[in-house]
Amino acid sequence: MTESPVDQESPEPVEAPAPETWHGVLIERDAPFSRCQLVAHPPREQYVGFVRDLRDEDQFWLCLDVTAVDYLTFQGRRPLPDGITPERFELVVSLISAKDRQRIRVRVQVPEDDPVVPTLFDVHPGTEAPEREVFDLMGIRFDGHPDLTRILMPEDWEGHPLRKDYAIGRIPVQFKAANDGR
Amino acid sequence: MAVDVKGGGIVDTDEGAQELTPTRKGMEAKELLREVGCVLRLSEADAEALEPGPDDETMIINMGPQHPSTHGVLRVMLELDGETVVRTKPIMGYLHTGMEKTGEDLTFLQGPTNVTRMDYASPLFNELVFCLATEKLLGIEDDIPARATWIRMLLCEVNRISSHLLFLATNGMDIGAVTMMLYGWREREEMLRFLERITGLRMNHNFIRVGGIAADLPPGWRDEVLGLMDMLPPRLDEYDVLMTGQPIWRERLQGVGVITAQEAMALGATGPILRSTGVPWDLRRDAPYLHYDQLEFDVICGSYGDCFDRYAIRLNEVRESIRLIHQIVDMIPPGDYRIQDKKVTPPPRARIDESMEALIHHFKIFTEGFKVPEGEAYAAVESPRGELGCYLVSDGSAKPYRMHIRGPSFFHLQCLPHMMRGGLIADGVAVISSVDPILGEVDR
Amino acid sequence: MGYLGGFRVTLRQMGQPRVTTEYPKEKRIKAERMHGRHVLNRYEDGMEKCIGCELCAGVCPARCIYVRGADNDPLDPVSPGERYGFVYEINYLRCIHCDLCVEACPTEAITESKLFEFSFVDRADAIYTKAELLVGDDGRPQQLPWEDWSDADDVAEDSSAWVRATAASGDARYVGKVAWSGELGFGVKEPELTVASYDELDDEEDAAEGKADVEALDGEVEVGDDHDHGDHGHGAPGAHL
Amino acid sequence: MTALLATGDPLLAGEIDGGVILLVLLKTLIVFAIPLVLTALMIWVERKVHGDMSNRIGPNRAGPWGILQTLADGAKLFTKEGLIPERADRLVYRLAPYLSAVPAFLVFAVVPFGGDFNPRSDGTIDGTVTLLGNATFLQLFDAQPGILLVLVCSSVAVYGVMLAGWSSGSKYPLLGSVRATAQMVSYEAALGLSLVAVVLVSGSLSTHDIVAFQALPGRGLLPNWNLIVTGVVPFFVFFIAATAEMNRPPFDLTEAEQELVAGFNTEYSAIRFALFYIAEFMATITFGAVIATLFLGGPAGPDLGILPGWLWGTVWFFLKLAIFPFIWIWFRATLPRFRYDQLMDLGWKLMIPLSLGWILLLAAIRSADTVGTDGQRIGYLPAVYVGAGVLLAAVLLQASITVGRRRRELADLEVFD
Amino acid sequence: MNVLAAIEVTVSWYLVLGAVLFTIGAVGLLVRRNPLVMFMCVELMLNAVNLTFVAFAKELDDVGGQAVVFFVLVVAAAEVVVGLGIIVALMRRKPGSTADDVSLLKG
Amino acid sequence: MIEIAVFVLAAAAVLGGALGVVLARNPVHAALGLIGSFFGIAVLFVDLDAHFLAAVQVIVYAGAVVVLFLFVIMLLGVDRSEDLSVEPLGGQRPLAGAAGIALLGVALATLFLAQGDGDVVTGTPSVIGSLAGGENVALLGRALFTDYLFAFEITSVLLVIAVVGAVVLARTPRRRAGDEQVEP
Amino acid sequence: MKILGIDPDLGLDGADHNLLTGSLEGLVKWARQKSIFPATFGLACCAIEMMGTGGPHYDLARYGMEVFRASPRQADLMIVAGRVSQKMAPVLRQIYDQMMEPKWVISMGVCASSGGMFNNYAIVQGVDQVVPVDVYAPGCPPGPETLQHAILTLHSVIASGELTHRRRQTGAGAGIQVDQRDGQTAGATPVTIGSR
Repeated sequence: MTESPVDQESPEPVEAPAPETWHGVLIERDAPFSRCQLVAHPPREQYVGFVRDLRDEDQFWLCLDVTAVDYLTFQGRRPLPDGITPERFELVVSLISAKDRQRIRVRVQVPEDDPVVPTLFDVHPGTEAPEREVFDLMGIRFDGHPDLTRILMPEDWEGHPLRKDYAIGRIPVQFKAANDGR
Repeated sequence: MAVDVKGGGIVDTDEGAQELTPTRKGMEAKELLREVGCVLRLSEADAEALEPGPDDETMIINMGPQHPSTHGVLRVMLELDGETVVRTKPIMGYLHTGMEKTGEDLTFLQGPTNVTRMDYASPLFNELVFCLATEKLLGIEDDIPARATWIRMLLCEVNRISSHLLFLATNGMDIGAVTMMLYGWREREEMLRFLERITGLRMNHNFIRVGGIAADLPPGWRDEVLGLMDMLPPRLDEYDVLMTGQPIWRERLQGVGVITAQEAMALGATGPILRSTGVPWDLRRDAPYLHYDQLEFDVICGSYGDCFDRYAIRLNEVRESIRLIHQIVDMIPPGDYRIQDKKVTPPPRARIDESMEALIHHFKIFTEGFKVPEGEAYAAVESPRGELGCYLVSDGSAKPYRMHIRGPSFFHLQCLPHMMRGGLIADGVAVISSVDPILGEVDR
Repeated sequence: MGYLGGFRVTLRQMGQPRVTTEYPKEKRIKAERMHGRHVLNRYEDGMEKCIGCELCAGVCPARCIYVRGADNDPLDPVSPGERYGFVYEINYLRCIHCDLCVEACPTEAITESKLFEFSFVDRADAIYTKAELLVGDDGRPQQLPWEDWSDADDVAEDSSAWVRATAASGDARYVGKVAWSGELGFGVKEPELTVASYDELDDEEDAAEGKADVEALDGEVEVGDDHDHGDHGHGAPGAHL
Repeated sequence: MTALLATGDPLLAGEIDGGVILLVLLKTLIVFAIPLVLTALMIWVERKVHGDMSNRIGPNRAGPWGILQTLADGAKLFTKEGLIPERADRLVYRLAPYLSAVPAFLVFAVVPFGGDFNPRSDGTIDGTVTLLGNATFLQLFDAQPGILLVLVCSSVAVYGVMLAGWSSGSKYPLLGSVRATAQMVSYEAALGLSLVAVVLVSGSLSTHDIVAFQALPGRGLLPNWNLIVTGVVPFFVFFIAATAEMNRPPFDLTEAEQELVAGFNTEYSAIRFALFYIAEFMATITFGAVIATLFLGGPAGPDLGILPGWLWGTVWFFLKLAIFPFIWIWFRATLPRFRYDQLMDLGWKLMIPLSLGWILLLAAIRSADTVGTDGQRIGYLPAVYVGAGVLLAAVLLQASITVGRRRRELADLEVFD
Repeated sequence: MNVLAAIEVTVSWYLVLGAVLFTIGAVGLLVRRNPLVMFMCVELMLNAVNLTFVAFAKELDDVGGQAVVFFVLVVAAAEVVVGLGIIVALMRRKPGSTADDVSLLKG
Repeated sequence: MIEIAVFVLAAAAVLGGALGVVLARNPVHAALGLIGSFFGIAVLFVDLDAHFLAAVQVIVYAGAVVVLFLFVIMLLGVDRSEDLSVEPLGGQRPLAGAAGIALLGVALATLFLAQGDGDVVTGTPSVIGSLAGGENVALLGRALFTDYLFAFEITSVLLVIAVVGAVVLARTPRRRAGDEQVEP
Repeated sequence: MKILGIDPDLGLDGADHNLLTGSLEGLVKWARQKSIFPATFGLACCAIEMMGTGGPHYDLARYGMEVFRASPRQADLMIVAGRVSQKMAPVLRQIYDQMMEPKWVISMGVCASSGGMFNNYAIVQGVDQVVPVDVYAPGCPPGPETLQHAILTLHSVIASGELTHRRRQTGAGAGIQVDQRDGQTAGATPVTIGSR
């Protein structure tokens, strides 16, 4: 394991950066796409272990957020470090370290045909609700989650509204003179 | 730095983050959460179908979604043994507004009108965090005029006071102090009127915009805000007499709804809930945004993690905000209040008449908005309820590709089962109230 | 004696003046910037300001504005330009009064009045057509049956033009510059007395400098023809708090 | 016949003629009307005073100063649609509101609401006034067990609340009624015990006699009110217990909106709800009247001229009565609500032992003046013994409560570790 | 009417009433299985006895009968407290239990 | 006249209530019947010059005993109606009826056969005191605190024992949290 | 305002056709206007303003309305304050059904009235699809004055309405039925509205 990168001073831009790893996971620290935020790209299998390592070794005690992005219509142009295959869904986890208030964003690629991710519940029990939300709105399932049901939408709702192929469901606004002419 | 709230007054202690020391190494959810069994994992449909059998000792009762103490439309499914709460399940979604989806349909220019309606008790924070994230995406976060930043801070602190007053009012109501409710509204109304004079609306202001604020402060604002800050302290002292010093009040809240620092952090709690457990975690100090690093203020901390601590923290945070506002008022510099970036800010009205280019800019910004470079950004502010975050992904168009708001209340609701277990129904009410959930932010 | 302290607090309040505003009888003083229902303004000669450009409709987050432009009849023009707003409707069951339309309007045709005491029994009433939105011949907004406009005399001339005055730009140099044309019945409205940002400077020197800046700017920037420069000088520093 | 009408009222002692019957009817009417009118006023006053206490106006649109607000409420509720929930026990559901409302009226029958309690020229106090040629008490019914009727009514009133909650057939009302039952039964004990102190010093159960006793000249400038004679403590116990009995804040757990929606009356609407509403507020009037009678001398008070002498009793009575509703309003405005266990603790661990000990002490002190069988005054020595005993008991009780609490807390910790 | 006017309520009336009440209580005690209702029947029987005592006290002009009733009241209260305690204990063990299940409390 | 009416009404309440207790399927209705019965008896007490006892009857029986009954019913949730059509023991009801009739017969026989001349009550007034003269309450109080003092004190002991017994009975052993509701 | 069916300005001339029935009807209507118990039914932002209206500065108590009833059985008025989500709609309807006649509904704020700016899958586009609405208060959120205006409007609705059976059809609301789930981005042509 390398020395914890968060201990270092502000990252200096390096020409052709060598892929940097932390706890065996590829990280980016100065990617312009992420606005120079420390980002980790663990594969699905390593993801829970990585977050656990962060918690145990580097005091990332607070898991602030779990959300997901559907990159359906933004597929090709999105820059990802080498070795990471872009998938349709991306799970985004925000953590903050109690040691020096360093934030890290963990981005996990989740394929469309098998949208299953192991749950973070055992590491950070506080992810229970946001994982349910991601399941509800984005349709990513969490393996091992204690209660994976819809949280925001009615239980019998069909579809996952935040997916890009789900219409916003707008109805026409009512006006008086709308039907005459045009 | 940490402040003891037990005595009612502010006492400086050097206790600090005593609860932070134990490491969480290797502690999984099952060991950490002393009562994993406090969460009622029963689907709503099953609960409906549940007929009380003859052998049931417990009964399942639904608090909400329309219940006076659930602050809107939270529904709490309680398993009761007599009047003692055994397991709890907070059920949300009754106010799911699809704001994240709508946010993808609105331009960055219209964005604040959308997000401001999330945490409706502190709308300016929502606008602020959205704008901060957008500015990060635009790469202009360092170019925001100082005046705009200070005004943002002023408004946010006023908003924090009004939000905490709302809490004090509803908390009073939930514990049965009817008059406190009315006093809270009385003071809050003054705050709202001040905000209305500045922004034109009492709530949901749409005032903090990407690149600055919508308009300058009106004349007389300084006297007004200072007047408000003079009006508040004696009123807060009255609250102290009415509630903090009231033995019934203390009995009702002290030792109720206790949560430890470890649990709170594990459950993702921030803000007053985390601070009540003794963790001096305040983004304004720990991850300074705007110009909070130039100000002097205390982070109010509790030590027991009970409802009383959470109440006292909020009450004393009002005092801290007053202190902050006094400093901010003196710091607001002259200058622009919006970034002078043609891309982001519409041209001055007077320039439209004189310059064709300005007119075109005007049209472009208002019809299609401004384009934001590809990327992702997360910004966080310390809202009255805790860390309010905004995660934005832009695909280079004028509309966010994905907008996600991390609402603190959403996480705090997970603490409910742990806080409510073993208490009476009345304690449960106090706990819900002390979490101060705003459902608009939970359900978004 | 913790039990008894609270009694003193509540009893003391009985002696204090009541803060209630008895709404239908008396109304609280309305904030200058308050957002009420919209009006469509007219020029001093009675022409409509709206040119049917649909900017307001486009920027509205609630999409509650419906505009359809039409070409002016050159013989009997409705508005000074080529086009005018033929249909103009606002659905007040959607409008969130965010004021973006006012900011967007290039001719300050649409502004928000101070009227917000209205409610509908019928949904259809909530859709205001152009005939209802347009100011009357005295330049004052029309009062519809379901609107309470008992304080019209005080607030009729106020509109949310403050945003127009500052023009959404934040450019301190333009603060207080009047940049719109006169309105029917009221003429050229004064800009809101905002704190001209340079006035905040502590010492007089800086203030003078700032003022000089503004004046210099006035010189080089050609602002619209019907602006009252004198007012500006009086409006900004004099209004300092 | 005589047994049924056993009363100290001189009106019924003599010949019963038309005048007497008319007088009885008149008094009945008054006793029915007074609480009703006062209740309507009380509701209005409560809303107004509470408004004042929070810098508001309060109701002011129904009639002048909103004084007809209660009438409007009543008329509206009267014409509202009633409903019996599907799961309700129909019979009991219908019965409950009346069980709640009727006792509230009945209490007023034994309360003397007037009378001339100033000593006659021969030094006696009879408290009668002469109306329509008959000397009478201004009191509908001076029953022998007198003040026990108050306890009877308050114990019957429990049923209204209890059965209402049960019969509604849903959970919140049931919880409310269980709370109400426990609360009212607990506080009735304290209520009764503090009543004993009054009976002890007054030497009679009859309300008329109790008032007459208090009309006696007191020591120095102090009136001979039971408030003073019994040593204040029973008054406070009675007052607090009464507050709890009628579910006024801070004891309004049975209908704590924040917790139980509307408690026992959640499922009630229209006229049946109005009955509960009236009963609740009428309780403030009747209990105010009872406390005034028991502790503040009721209608006893000096004749200050201006008015006819017999009217002064009534004036004094209503003045004294008015104090308590105001205090209850003040309570509502000021105090947060108790929690269920705190309420029980207060009742069982403080009020009941306190009033028990006080009775013992009071009895011992009073026995000091008694002449024993040997012709000697008993003296204060027994009182000292009793006092020491009561003190010891109090210390023991406190100790046991503390130990119990500590143990419970320890057990809690164990459970949750 | 004359017939009615001639009739006087004598003490026998009360005694007969007491006897009937006692019988109803006794039959109820034998018939019902719900321990709570059985308890109520016992109360009925006690009241029948009380009524008889008071009637005798009146007839014999002796306050002793009333004093006994007073004691019966106290005893009844004590009995209810303990009895209900037992029932609560019983019902806690087996909800919906009847009087036949009292043996559950053994051991 | 009035006395007859009072007696008949009260007796009807007493008997109706009693029948209600025995016949009601729902324990709460049975309790209501019990209250009715007690009220009737209280009225009869008044009729019999026992004012104090009448009040105490209502306070103790209606105000405490039946409330306790109802409280237990609600607390335990045993308010479901009992099916009276099922007879748990064969022949129990006829036998109970027979026993009841026999009991009634014996009681009435004792009443009416004791003496032939219609005066069923015999005996001499005790030395304790006459009911005549003075107030009922004072008489009763004097009797209780003089001649019956010993009995009175014993009842207080009885009450204490009852309270302690009830507390012991109703106490549930503290359950440990680990025993229940482990994650399903 | 008429007291007992008699308009104080007109004296007996203004009395209704039959003094007895007229005055009774007047009394009932007067009572219903002066004593409206609102249900505590807050949803979102508007609920905060609704409670603020109950606060000292505006004081709903003046209309006799400070008696917010938590139990719908005792409430006369449901102020739908805030956006109604698809998940909440059935609950809303249930609460409405639990209210006893006569009952009124104020749709407070644009979100309740029409979905407001949240024209999407999650929000019921107008609460009048679920319950019949008597008064619509515009604004987001409506200020306290707007709400009070709506309440005064409601008073006049009560005064002019029928005494009994005021709402024969309680099944649907305004009759606007929109299937939202497959709704796509706004069409070019808005629809005209049905009215109540």
